[in-house]
Amino acid sequence: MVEAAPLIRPEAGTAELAVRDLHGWYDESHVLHGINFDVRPGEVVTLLGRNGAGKTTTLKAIMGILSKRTGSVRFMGRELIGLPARAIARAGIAFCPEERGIFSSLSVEENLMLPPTIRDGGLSRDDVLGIFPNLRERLQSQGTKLSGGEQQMLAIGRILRTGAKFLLLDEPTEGLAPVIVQQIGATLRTLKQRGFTIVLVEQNFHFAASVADRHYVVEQGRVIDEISDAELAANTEKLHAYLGV
Amino acid sequence: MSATGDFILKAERLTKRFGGFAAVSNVDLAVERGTIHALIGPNGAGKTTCFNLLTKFLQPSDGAIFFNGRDITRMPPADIARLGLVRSFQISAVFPRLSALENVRIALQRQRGDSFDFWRSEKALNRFDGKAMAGLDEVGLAEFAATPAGELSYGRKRALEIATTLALDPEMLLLDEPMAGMAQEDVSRISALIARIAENRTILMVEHNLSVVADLSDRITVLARGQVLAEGSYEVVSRDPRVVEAYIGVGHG
Amino acid sequence: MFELLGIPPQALFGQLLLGLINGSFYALLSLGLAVIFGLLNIINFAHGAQYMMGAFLAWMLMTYFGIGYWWALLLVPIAVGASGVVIERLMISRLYHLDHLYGLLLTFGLALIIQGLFRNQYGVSGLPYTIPAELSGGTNLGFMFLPNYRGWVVLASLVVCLGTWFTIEKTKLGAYLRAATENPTLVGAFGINVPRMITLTYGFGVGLAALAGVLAAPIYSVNPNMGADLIIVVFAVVVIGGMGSILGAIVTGFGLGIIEGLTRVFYPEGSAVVIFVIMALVLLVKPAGLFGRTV
Amino acid sequence: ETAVKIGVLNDRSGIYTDLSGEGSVIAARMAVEDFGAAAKGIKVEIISADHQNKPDIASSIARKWYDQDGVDLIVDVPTSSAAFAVSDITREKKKVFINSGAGSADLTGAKCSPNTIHWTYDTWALAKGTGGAMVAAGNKKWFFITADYAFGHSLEKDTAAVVKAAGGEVVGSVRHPFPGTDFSSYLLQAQSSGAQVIGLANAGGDTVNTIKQAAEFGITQAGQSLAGLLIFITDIHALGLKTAQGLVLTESFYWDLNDETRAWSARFAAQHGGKEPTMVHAGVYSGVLHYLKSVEATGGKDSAAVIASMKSMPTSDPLFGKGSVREDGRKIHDMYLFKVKAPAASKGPWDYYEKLATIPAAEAFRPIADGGCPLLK
Amino acid sequence: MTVANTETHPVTLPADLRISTPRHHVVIFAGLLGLLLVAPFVLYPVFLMKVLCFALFASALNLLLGYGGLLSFGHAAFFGSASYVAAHAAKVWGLTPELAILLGTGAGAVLGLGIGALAIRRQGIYFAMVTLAFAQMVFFFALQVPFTGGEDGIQAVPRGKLFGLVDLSNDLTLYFVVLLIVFGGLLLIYRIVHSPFGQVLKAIRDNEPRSVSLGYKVNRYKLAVFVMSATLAGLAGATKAIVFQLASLTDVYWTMSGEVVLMTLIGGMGTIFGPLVGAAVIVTMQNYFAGFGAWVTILQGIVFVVTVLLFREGIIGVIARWTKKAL
Ligand SMILES: Nc1ncnc2c1ncn2[C@@H]1O[C@H](COP(=O)(O)OP(=O)(O)OP(=O)(O)O)[C@@H](O)[C@H]1O
Ligand SMILES: Nc1ncnc2c1ncn2[C@@H]1O[C@H](COP(=O)(O)OP(=O)(O)OP(=O)(O)O)[C@@H](O)[C@H]1O
Ligand SMILES: [Mg+2]
Ligand SMILES: [Mg+2]
Repeated sequence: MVEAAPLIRPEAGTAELAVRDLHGWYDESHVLHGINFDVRPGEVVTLLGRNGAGKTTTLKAIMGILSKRTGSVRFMGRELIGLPARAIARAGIAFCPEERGIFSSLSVEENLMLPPTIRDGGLSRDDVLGIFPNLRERLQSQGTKLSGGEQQMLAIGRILRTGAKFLLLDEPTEGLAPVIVQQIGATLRTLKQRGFTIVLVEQNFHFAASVADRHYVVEQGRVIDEISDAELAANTEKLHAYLGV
Repeated sequence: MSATGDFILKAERLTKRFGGFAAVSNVDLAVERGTIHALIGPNGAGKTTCFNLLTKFLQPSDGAIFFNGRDITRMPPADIARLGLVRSFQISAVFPRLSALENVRIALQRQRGDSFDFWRSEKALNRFDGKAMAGLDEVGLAEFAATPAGELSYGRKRALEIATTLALDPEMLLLDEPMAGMAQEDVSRISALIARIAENRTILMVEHNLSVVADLSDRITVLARGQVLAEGSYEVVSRDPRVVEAYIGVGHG
Repeated sequence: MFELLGIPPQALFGQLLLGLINGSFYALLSLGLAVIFGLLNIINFAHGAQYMMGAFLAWMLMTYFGIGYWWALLLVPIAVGASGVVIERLMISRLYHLDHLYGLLLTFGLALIIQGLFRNQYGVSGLPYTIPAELSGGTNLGFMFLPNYRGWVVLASLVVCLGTWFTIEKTKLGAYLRAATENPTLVGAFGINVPRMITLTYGFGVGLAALAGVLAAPIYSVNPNMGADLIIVVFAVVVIGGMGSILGAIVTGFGLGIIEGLTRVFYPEGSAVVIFVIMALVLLVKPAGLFGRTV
Repeated sequence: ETAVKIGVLNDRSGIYTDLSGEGSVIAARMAVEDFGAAAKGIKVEIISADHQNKPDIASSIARKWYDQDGVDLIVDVPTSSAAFAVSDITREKKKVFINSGAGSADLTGAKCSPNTIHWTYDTWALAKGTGGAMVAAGNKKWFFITADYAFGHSLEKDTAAVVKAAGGEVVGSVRHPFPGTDFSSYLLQAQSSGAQVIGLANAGGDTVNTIKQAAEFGITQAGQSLAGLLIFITDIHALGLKTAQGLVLTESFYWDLNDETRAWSARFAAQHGGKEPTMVHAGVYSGVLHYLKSVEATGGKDSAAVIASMKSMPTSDPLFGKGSVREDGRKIHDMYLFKVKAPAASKGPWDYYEKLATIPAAEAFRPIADGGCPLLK
Repeated sequence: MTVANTETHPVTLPADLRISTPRHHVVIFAGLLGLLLVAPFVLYPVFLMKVLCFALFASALNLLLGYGGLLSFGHAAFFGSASYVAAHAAKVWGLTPELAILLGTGAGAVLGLGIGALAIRRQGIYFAMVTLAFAQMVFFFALQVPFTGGEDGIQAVPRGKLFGLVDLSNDLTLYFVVLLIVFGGLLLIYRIVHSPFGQVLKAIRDNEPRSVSLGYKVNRYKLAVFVMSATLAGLAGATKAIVFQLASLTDVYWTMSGEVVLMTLIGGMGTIFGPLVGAAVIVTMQNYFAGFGAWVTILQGIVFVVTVLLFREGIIGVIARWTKKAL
């Protein structure tokens, strides 16, 4: 274990997303115990942590698909707690779940075109197929007939279309070949340049380090530390302790 | 390790077509007894499909499969598991409403043969508890023995799945991306575990985590577009330019 | 003149046509079931009762308000569909997070209640409903006398079935529906109002049942039990067609109507069970159903 | 003082609700009143239950009534299967059963019981009335549409026998599953058979549906006649005259037969929401009345004595006139052949029948020797 | 259900996880037996026998539904066929009641094997629909073949003499025989559920493909539990035929299948004692409301709806939650 780290309480204001004292439950079990963090516009922020730390749950709580949550999640000044998931999506947040969520009764193409366009400025269908050429060949197959990695590509690809500028990506590189991981890294950097804001949950630390501006460390349903990319080298020791690398 | 020619699993001209699309075509694969053999390749290369063919979750369109010299090409999946060829799933598969302990015990129970003994008390199963706990301990889940598997986090489900698979004590294990979604600490732990269990078993695994592949595997087969692209040790394969281009990418150390 | 297995060809054509008419009802009903199942993952056991409600409502409009068939054709599906919306909002919507069998049990209970209430109120002897004047009489097709009304039933059913099929399989709305079937949470997270979509779909499926009821009122006896046994046959139709598929529901509906019709000629004793026998065969050969997708 | 408990067991939720149901309770109560039981020192209590036309429910209610509730007499019980069940239990428990609602002639034939009296009608009498009279009127060629179960088969068999005996001919028959919804296919077969009469050897909803669809296909307009072998005035009421017109059927009672039936029916209708009585209701009235007379005559409710008295004493009431109860339990009276009026000929609701013929009591029912009732040996 | 907040949950030692027969089960079984031994002296024995037969029927369904995760909506087929065969054997062939019941039970088993082999090819609600459809087929069969007597059923079945010795026409004697049969059936079900076989069933219900990959022949297990359930349903039906001296279409009709599901549901699916309580409640209700015609159906419908919406665990399920004990 690590020595007790100070709780992070960043001040609000410039943040695009400000999460304060977020608690979350699965039915009866209390999983998030007061999450605090901020994401500034145009930033890539990762949530790091061991298995079961509560990273996925945090994303779900932001997205409004957790059975119960309390606290505050402000997105561009607007409170999201209490809103249904669809309203949160309409507000401009897009979510890519860790289990991918490809629909088996839809073709690859239909899967890709499914999420409605929230506003202008999303990638076009061809942009997405340009990033993930694998998909182009298989547009007419049943969604879940794709290989694990192809499904992952599809899951990322489809939310890029919506025009949402704020992405929640849960382990987007899981199960992807190294070439593709590199490609996704490049894509994320491009997106960042285009002004996207991204919250990334990652196990692949190298990947995370290659794209992110800042890292939050999650443990037992709390954010216990914040490390900026610049400080990374100085903090490897600490991170290894957190993550058990 | 040098080839002894004792192949536990052999596939010849293995082919699977989905409609007009050949997901796997003419793959020859030979896994030597007692080794860790890795199957890598870009996404959609046909690795999982190969697994499905080898364990008969899919029926090959063409080709033959031999396990311990025995032709298993037409055998149903459950029988293959009984012969000692067992797989794990890429997307994790646990018994969500059973406790972690019960998950492992179900696998241990298999050793009794098919338990159609509905007249006997389930207390007969208590004798597996020690082994089941030990199995959970090996993957770091001892403290979750009583937790329903459905409530475990993703990574822990994966760990549980491995513990369950190991409990079958199979002669040969097929692991589909065992490290996917695992935290670093678990990766090291599970790597060590795989290395340990490989001492008296054969393992065929699909894995995208190259450092794990490099550390563990004795031999590697690279698939691309359903065909074998290269085969050999990590040193050989990782320097093959075709593999670098199709799979590893230039950015990777 | 040649004969086919001892049946003159005219008679055979006649019987085929009659089978097609019955098939229209199977198709409409199994379509409604398939739509509801498709999105709510619920086997709507109340479907038979709602079909009956459709017929009764048509009768009530006529008896109490003097509103005729054509208006009933429009109003009744809307009214019964609306009752479906209420049922979905108040009851079924609470069951989505549960095992699907609860939906089956709930709608089974609803079917008992609806049928019981109508039985209490109207008895079971059946009530008269006449064929609208525009469609009375018939056409002599040479091989048979085809009541105009029955011709209309086939036509109406075909149009409704194909329209529904197109909407679900070929439009964006249909894609939402299918996606929401599998993972409503995620579709919601894409910004789509899934609950409302589900509610309306149930209403629509129920409306289809009611429409079938109105179509049936002039030719079958309007009585509280009219849907009870029919629904089981429709279940079998749906199993044969394969539940995942809208097209399967339609094609199998019509097809089985015809097969059943032929059985009535060649082996009338077997006509009650022929569909079940086919179901058993299909299960043996293709467990997912003729048009079913293996998931 | 004698306390008698009468159980009216019939259909109160199913297909026979309208022809039996609460109306039978009203009829039984009217019998008690008209008999003047209270004045004669006989205390009568009437209870009722729904057997849902199922033999198992009928038998368990009857068992409970006899075992626990002290019922002496069960009346009505439409649906033959239920009637057999009650008949068996009544015999075992040595009580009295007066059946009004059920049709099977076996109740006084092969399955007769010393404790059962079959009052109102039976399938043999219906076949005799409809089959015999139709053939006599020159309709010799018959085609049967038959419900494919024991009851339908026997209805067809009985009628075919009568038709043949009267010099007619059966040109074909078809069996439909029970219950059915679509009969058009069978009607088409009947139509192409060249028969003059289509005999409907089915019951309840099936008959109603067949008639309805026959009208749709223009069967009667094309010159064929429909003969209902088990159809009641309530069915005609449900069908409406437009659909049912021209149908020929046999009943043992019609409210509009004579002054006495009209007077009684008016009283009945007043208590029954304006609905006229069916022959089943009339039978319940007549049966209960005769039972009470026998209780009075024997001075007690000992079943054996009461039944003996019922069989020896001639019956007489305003609904069926004079009659008798045979040794095999068969009540004997006249039957009538009716034809359903065209809408134009009807003066109002329930004015449905035109009487074609009276079948005298002596001929209306199966001769006692032909029934094969084991009691008589 | 145990809810584990994983990080704070105390480490559970293997000893706590050991399987043992809970003491309260023994106590309840004993108490129940005691109660049932006295009951016929207080209540109408015929009514009690009906409750017992349905309790066994519902428990048989529960074995399949509550523990196998398979909702059969066609269990009347087994109950009814067994009832017909037993009635026919006793009445026409003149067999002694125990042989008639045995034969009926066997018929349930054979039919279960036939229907089960096809039905287990589908899961979930498809399974429910398939069983329902097959049961309807059996119903039509029963309606049309001569030996069942069509609408009339087989009536006046002699109760006969047990082993040719004990006369069963006395309700009380018969009651104790029925009690023996039903109680034995219940104990057998208890054992099946708590056997190694039962443990595998639970696993299959949870995740079928995973069970296959572990080497379990899933379809054989499902078929096995289906046949067991059908056999026990047959036992209940055959016994009922002897008790009521009647086998009729009601026993094979789909409403019967619905009723027995209702009993299981209201008592508590997947509980040992739930179906018993459910059967008692529903049979009492039917008894009490027999005079109200269509209201019986309406009431049953309401019970269905209310139970599903508010009361899903059923009576025993709720008690089990309160007392935190598996019942
Ligand atoms: N559906 C659920 N019901 C109950 N508890 C759950 C559920 N899903 C997750 N949990 C619990 O919530 C906690 C946090 O889980 P979460 O999935 O957020 O972890 P994570 O940080 O995303 O881990 P991983 O890296 O393994 O994906 C864990 O203790 C887990 O056991
Ligand atoms: N049932 C199927 N029907 C049609 N196509 C399929 C089916 N299963 C797999 N495929 C296709 O076959 C190809 C190989 O898939 P497979 O799952 O074997 O890939 P993989 O090598 O395991 O990839 P990954 O690393 O992404 O998991 C993919 O293009 C996939 O879309
Ligand atoms: Mg996660
Ligand atoms: Mg794969």
